[in-house]
Amino acid sequence: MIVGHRKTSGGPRSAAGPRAVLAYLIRRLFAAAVMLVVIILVVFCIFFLVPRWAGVDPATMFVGKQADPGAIEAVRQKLGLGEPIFVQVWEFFKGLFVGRTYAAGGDVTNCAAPCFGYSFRNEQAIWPVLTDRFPVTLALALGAAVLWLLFGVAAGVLSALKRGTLWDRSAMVVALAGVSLPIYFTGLLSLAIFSYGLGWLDAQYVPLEESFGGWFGGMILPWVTLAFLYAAMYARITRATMLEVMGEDYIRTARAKGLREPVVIGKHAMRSAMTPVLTMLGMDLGALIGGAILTETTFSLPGLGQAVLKAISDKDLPVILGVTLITSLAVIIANLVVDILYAVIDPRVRLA
Amino acid sequence: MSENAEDNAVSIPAQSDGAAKGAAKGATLTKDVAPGETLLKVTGLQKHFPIRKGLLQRQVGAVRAVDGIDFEVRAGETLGVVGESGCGKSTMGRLITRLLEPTAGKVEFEGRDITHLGVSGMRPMRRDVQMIFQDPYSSLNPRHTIGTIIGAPFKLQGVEPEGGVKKEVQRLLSVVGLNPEHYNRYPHEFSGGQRQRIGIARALALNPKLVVADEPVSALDVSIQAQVVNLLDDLQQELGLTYVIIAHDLSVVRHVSDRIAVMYLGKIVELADRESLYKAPMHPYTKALMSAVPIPDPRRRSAKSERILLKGDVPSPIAPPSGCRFHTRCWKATEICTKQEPPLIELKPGQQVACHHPENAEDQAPQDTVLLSAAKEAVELVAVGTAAELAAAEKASEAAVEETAVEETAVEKSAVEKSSDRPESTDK
Amino acid sequence: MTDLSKSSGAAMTEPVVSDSPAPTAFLEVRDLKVHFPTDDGLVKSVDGLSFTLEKGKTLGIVGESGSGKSVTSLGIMGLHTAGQYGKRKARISGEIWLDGTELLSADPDHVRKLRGREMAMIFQDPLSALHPYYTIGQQIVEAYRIHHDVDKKTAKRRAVEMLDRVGIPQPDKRVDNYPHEFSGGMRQRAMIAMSLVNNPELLIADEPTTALDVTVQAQILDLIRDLQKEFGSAVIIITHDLGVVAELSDDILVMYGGRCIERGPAEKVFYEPRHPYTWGLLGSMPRLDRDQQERLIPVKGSPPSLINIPSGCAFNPRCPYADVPKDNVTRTVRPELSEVGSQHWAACHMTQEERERIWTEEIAPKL
Amino acid sequence: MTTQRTTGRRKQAVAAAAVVAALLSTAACGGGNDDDGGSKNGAAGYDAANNKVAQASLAKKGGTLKFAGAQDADSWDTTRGYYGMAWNFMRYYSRQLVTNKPEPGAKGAEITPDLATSTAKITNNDKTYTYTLRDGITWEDGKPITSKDIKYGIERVWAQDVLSGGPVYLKDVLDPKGEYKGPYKDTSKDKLGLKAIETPDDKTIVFNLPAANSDFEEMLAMTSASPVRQDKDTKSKYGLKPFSSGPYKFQSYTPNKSLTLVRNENWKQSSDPVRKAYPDKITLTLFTNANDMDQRLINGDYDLDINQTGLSPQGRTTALKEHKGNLDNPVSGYIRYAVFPQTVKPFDNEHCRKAVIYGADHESLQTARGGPVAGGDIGTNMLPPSVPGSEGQKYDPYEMAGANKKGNVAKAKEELKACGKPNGFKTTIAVRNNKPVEVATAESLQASLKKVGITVDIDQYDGAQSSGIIGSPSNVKKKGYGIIIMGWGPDFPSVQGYGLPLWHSKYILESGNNNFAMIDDKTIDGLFGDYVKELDDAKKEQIATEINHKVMEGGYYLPFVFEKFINWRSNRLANVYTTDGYSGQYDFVNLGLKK
Repeated sequence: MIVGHRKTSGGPRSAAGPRAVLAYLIRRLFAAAVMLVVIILVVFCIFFLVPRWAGVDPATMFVGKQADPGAIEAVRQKLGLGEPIFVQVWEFFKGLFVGRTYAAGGDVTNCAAPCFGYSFRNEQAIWPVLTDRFPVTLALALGAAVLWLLFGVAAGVLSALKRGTLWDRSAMVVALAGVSLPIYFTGLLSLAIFSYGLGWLDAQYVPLEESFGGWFGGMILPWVTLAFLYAAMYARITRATMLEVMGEDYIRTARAKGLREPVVIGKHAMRSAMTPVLTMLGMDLGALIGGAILTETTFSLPGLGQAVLKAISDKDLPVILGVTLITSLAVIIANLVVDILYAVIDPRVRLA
Repeated sequence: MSENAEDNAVSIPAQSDGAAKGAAKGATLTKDVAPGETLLKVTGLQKHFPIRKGLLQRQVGAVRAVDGIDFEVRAGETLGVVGESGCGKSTMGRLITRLLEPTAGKVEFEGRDITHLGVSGMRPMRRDVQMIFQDPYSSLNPRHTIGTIIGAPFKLQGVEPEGGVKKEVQRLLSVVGLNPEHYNRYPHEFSGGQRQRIGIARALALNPKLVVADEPVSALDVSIQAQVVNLLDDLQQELGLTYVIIAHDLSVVRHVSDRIAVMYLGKIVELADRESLYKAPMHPYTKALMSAVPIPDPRRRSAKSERILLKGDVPSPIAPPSGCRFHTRCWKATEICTKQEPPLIELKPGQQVACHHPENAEDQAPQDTVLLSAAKEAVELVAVGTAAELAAAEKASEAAVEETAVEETAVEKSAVEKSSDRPESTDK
Repeated sequence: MTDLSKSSGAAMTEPVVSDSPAPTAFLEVRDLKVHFPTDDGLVKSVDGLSFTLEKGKTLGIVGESGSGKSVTSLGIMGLHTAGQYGKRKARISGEIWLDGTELLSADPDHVRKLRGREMAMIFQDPLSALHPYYTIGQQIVEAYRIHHDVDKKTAKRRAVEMLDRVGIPQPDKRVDNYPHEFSGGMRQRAMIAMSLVNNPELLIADEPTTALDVTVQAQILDLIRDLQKEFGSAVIIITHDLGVVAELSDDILVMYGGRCIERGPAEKVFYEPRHPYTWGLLGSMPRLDRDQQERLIPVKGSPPSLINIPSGCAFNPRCPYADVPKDNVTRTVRPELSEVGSQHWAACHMTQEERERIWTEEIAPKL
Repeated sequence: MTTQRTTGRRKQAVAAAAVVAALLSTAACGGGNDDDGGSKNGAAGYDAANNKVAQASLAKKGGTLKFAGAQDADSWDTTRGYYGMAWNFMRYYSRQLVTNKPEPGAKGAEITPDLATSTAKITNNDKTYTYTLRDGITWEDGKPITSKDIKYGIERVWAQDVLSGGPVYLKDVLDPKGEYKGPYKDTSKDKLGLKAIETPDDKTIVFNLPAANSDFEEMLAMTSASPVRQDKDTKSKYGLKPFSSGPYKFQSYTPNKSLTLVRNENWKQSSDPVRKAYPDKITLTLFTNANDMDQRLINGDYDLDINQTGLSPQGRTTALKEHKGNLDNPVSGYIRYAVFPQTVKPFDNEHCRKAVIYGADHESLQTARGGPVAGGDIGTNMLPPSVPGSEGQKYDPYEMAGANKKGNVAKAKEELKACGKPNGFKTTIAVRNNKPVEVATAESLQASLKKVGITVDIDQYDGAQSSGIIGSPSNVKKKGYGIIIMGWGPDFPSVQGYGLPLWHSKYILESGNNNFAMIDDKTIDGLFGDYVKELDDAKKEQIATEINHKVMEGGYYLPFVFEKFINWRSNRLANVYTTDGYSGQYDFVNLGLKK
């Protein structure tokens, strides 16, 4: 999805000054914009053309039990479904910048400037829905990321250093379990034990603005469950890269200098081992920000994933489109950040 | 190994074209090219690898890996190609075997232009031109038995050897000194030297006329290296093969080659028969290269100042120096060297050189005597390290300049002289 | 472990008496064994090696891949645990005396403190041996500050000084470059600067020029030689290239199958080699300094597996003279080093006369 | 996006949930309180609120009543909602001229005055309905509710292009020709251009029906007849914050997330004979994980499920075992059935239809639906027990709950012979892919029909698209859907409110069709005609029974069950009862809390 970074060896270093970084950012953002346009087109095609081929009229999905042909026609008109697809796409893009007005049957609906569309299912503009739900998903993803990085990386490093020991084996068995158990299983299980059973945690979402304690308490189980899955993956990848890195010549060099083992590991090995971890983190965070559907569903967290799941079952295209855009944007931004961090970590990476 | 090869010399059966008969020394297998005649002719050969950058992948430059070379390979001979990493020798090997398509220039094989032949056009040619690679580990598919690997060329070419593929493969195995019984084994069951033999057997399967070997022994241990070198030697004798052997090791190249091309930054700087090149190299680079080879003789250690230490590294082939590409590191470089590219001309029968101020030959630009400041630096840097060496190197450069001035040919002598200077000055 | 005790008993006949506690030499290695347990069996990378080295002298260790030469150097440095043979710990035994301290029995933290300060190492591939994420300067500064309690500024000045010393132009600028911004030769210079920053008394160079081009190799060899003169360190140079050892070494130790098969002053080993394997090495090598040889004289076969080292003489299966000694002794009894000349030892069952005859009559003329 | 995963893994998810449930029932739920019987502070007892009032005296004013739900309303706009639970809930913030009686069981389906002082004065050959409004009825801003507000609220039904989704009975009855274009296209100044309704003064409202309809008052009792004040009509967005005429008003609402109602201080208890309005606050929290929701209900975090569709299998198991006293097992008013489109051969022949009816194993179909408790009694006819005129299992023309309970192969073969297909035939069952229980019944039906030689394929179609797929007769014919599995409940408790769209020839539509059987029977049409003209309740019931018999005799339907649910009621709830007015749901508006 993202243009890969280039490694160079030898040759003088390019002036990776602020200007170069800025130029790089602009280039990448431009590429991201192109990507988003393509994604919008594809989603449009899927949700507008495919039902048509399947002989289903999206408009009928918006009317009630006793479909009134007039009502169907009105919905079609309001949604602009009668327009050719490129007109619809154009209207959508225009709406992003100047807002949009939907009018039909004497009813006028305004959708303010960053108009990501309007859900007629819920009579809501998409943008407020996204901004309402995005923080929940972001908090879930970031909180879990902190946990899984802490525990996953630590477990992976320990396993690598104590390769073949009981600790290593048991950690890897747990990691395997974490990787292979689906989140709805671990999620339901943790709910069953800690929330319903022992009653330690009330895993219910409480908005942050209502009470920090409640919010935090409600987020613990989702964080831990999600982190468990990812920590397992991170432990495995960290272990593998650590093993690889520990075999590198420069680790031997570091030891030959007389460095203490903790310094060899902490300063020399970890920094290299973090590169693949960072790559994964970028992808995972991006994907999670797009909606941790399973986690959000299991714990009834009102995040983007839940919104998109509902939207899909409702065939609520505007919401799907909006979430898809946000997801894509999140993935692109996460990758961009990772690429820049790459350059910080690994001087061989030139921002090109 | 040699005893094996001798045994096999009589037993090598005729192949499909029957040319393998009479594997007497020097016998040729080609119908159309007699020994000593030109088998392969390369003119103005170029290969530039484009460098692309940015969103639109604009070409911003090119790695000029091979940048205009001319040479011929004569039937039955071995042409050695030496040079340091990045000089383009491996690219050249891939160009003449047409694994790469040249950017410009012409490759003629047996008088036929094969420069831009397509895959189907190359097919008959592939039988005649084979390649042996450096790394015997990675060039063999680990999932195939060596029988399959060596037999693959028959399948690809649609050739059914007399007595069947299996028999032919077993014959080839014995030719390269492996046990024919090992037909069904996998590459990992063999040692490095044996794997290189497998690679050679595969190359020989179709009875080629030209074998291009890219660093055939550099991945092998010394004792094994000698086995493979001897094997190549024997095979040439018995099968009348023509070799182009590409290597960075000057000793190996000298051992195997009849003629030697020295490459520097995509160019041939000197092309001469073995004797001339090693006895009296004309290009300063050749001289420096040879003098840099460590001599396995502790008694010569004290004579180390005959060594010419070049400054720095080979420049980037993306932006090679103007004029003579060696001028940035040459202790004899003058103004003309920076401006005018010296042509590769024959200064002595059998010795071509591209230099304005060659060693052991008449100066091609005698009017230009002022040394470049860079040349002086090059001299200074010859002796990285002690001031003593610095002084010695300076003397060496003076001697070199003198040499060119008096057109002295016996370079060996001056080297000895210089070396005798050396111990005095080091004692400082 | 039985084989271990057996060969340590045999070490009694070696020139160095292994239980004498106070060696006079600067570096003395006694009956060093480094074994790696693997799933396939015990890899005896080094199997009873002894030698001594004085300050200001250079020892060249020559051998083919798998002969145990690199493991020897790692064993001396105490780095052999970084197992290249997988997860299980290496077993090391014997004695390594460095300047009066026995390293194998010493406190590991003490040995760590000696590393980098008393003994330093240069590796084969400077690109992979330098950390790609830190500047050359940072890496040298780190090496200096482990052993010297100085601030970063001082350490950096020292780094610049060292870079300058190893011939890196504009060292004050290059000190802030990353390894990938250096050329191969420059990297190896930087590596040397790093290993010499603490003025170590023992420098081990493991194939220091193998990854380099020949013109650069010459520069580096020259540098090592000069630096040794300047610092007066003891140097062990490990290589497969007889040319390189000939250039640098005072003494040469030839390893085969984890053991020393010949050892002596460089001239002796080159001019009066007393082991068929040494002959083979010399015969295998095309030489620029001689007239064109008609044919090389290779050693047949391949090096032995370190798991199944042949009983008796390890070289026996490849030795063209295996039949010369009587009673098939080469297949059953392991030959020990015996003195064949002044400071010159070789491990061969043939009588010294036989070997002298073969060398002068059969081998030397063909080289 | 990872959406494909979720759908692909639904089965796995169900399996995983089952495992967790098993773990739960053994490990969790510390101390099963003995609340089987009725007790003051505990649960009222099993079925204690089913068709009777439980713990009415314990209800106190105040507290927060907490609804949980897995599914938000289609719309909280009184005009647009079509979910039964939404109509039920809307009574918290909307009042109607007349409404369902706040009484348990069948009584709850009766009509009682609300905004009006009494039920209608019916004149003019049953075509004119006149109401007088009470005093003291106010909006949430304190202004009085006028007859014009009621008229405007009803007129909104005409604006189907903007306010789609709700029931349109009033429109069909008052303006069958569709002359009025709705208030948003109304050219008259006051936007009250609908001729059929007159508001001579603020206290009087008169309905002039073009043709009599005996269920008209039932239709007015639906929330789609609620008043809406013109200056507060936000059109399509009205459902986000309806302007309250009832005891509670919207405090906040985020679709699919949560809803909070607080007291409407301007509502006067004295003006409202229906609503007790016990709690101070009413909240609704929406879940995505139904199992999680059920657990929280059982844990006491919430009081009841707003969807009133029963506990999920896992929760049900736990609850029946340990908290039986918190459960009610009402009849939902729904009938689950298979229907045979006559357009698809060989179902044009009634004998082939009957062959399927006889061939089916009714008991195993009941089991597939969840068994007698969670699924319901075996359905023997097509009129739900909550609809007046129903006879329940007493009317069983095919002896589905009797002799032929397990299927009657011989009889089925006989019918096949009569149909001219003695060796059976092949057909396709259409079933919604998002209803696992329906898929299970389809599989059960498939198995039993195999025994009589009828081979069926099961086609699982996109359940969210049902109106476009099975609602299109031409598509049904094209796909050869001989058997369609569906369910239906009454919009209001009468044969008209239940069966008209299913059985009347007028309701055969090109799209959005619900008369899947394509019944075009003059007798049935005629009976409906008689029904709407008949005002006498007893006679109405008689006609309803007759319609039911006609439908059953035609063999168009194979009913599976008279559906039952297992609904949860928390210990805190008081004055709880199910009502036929809302298909066996609890009467939300009169729920109270004990503390």
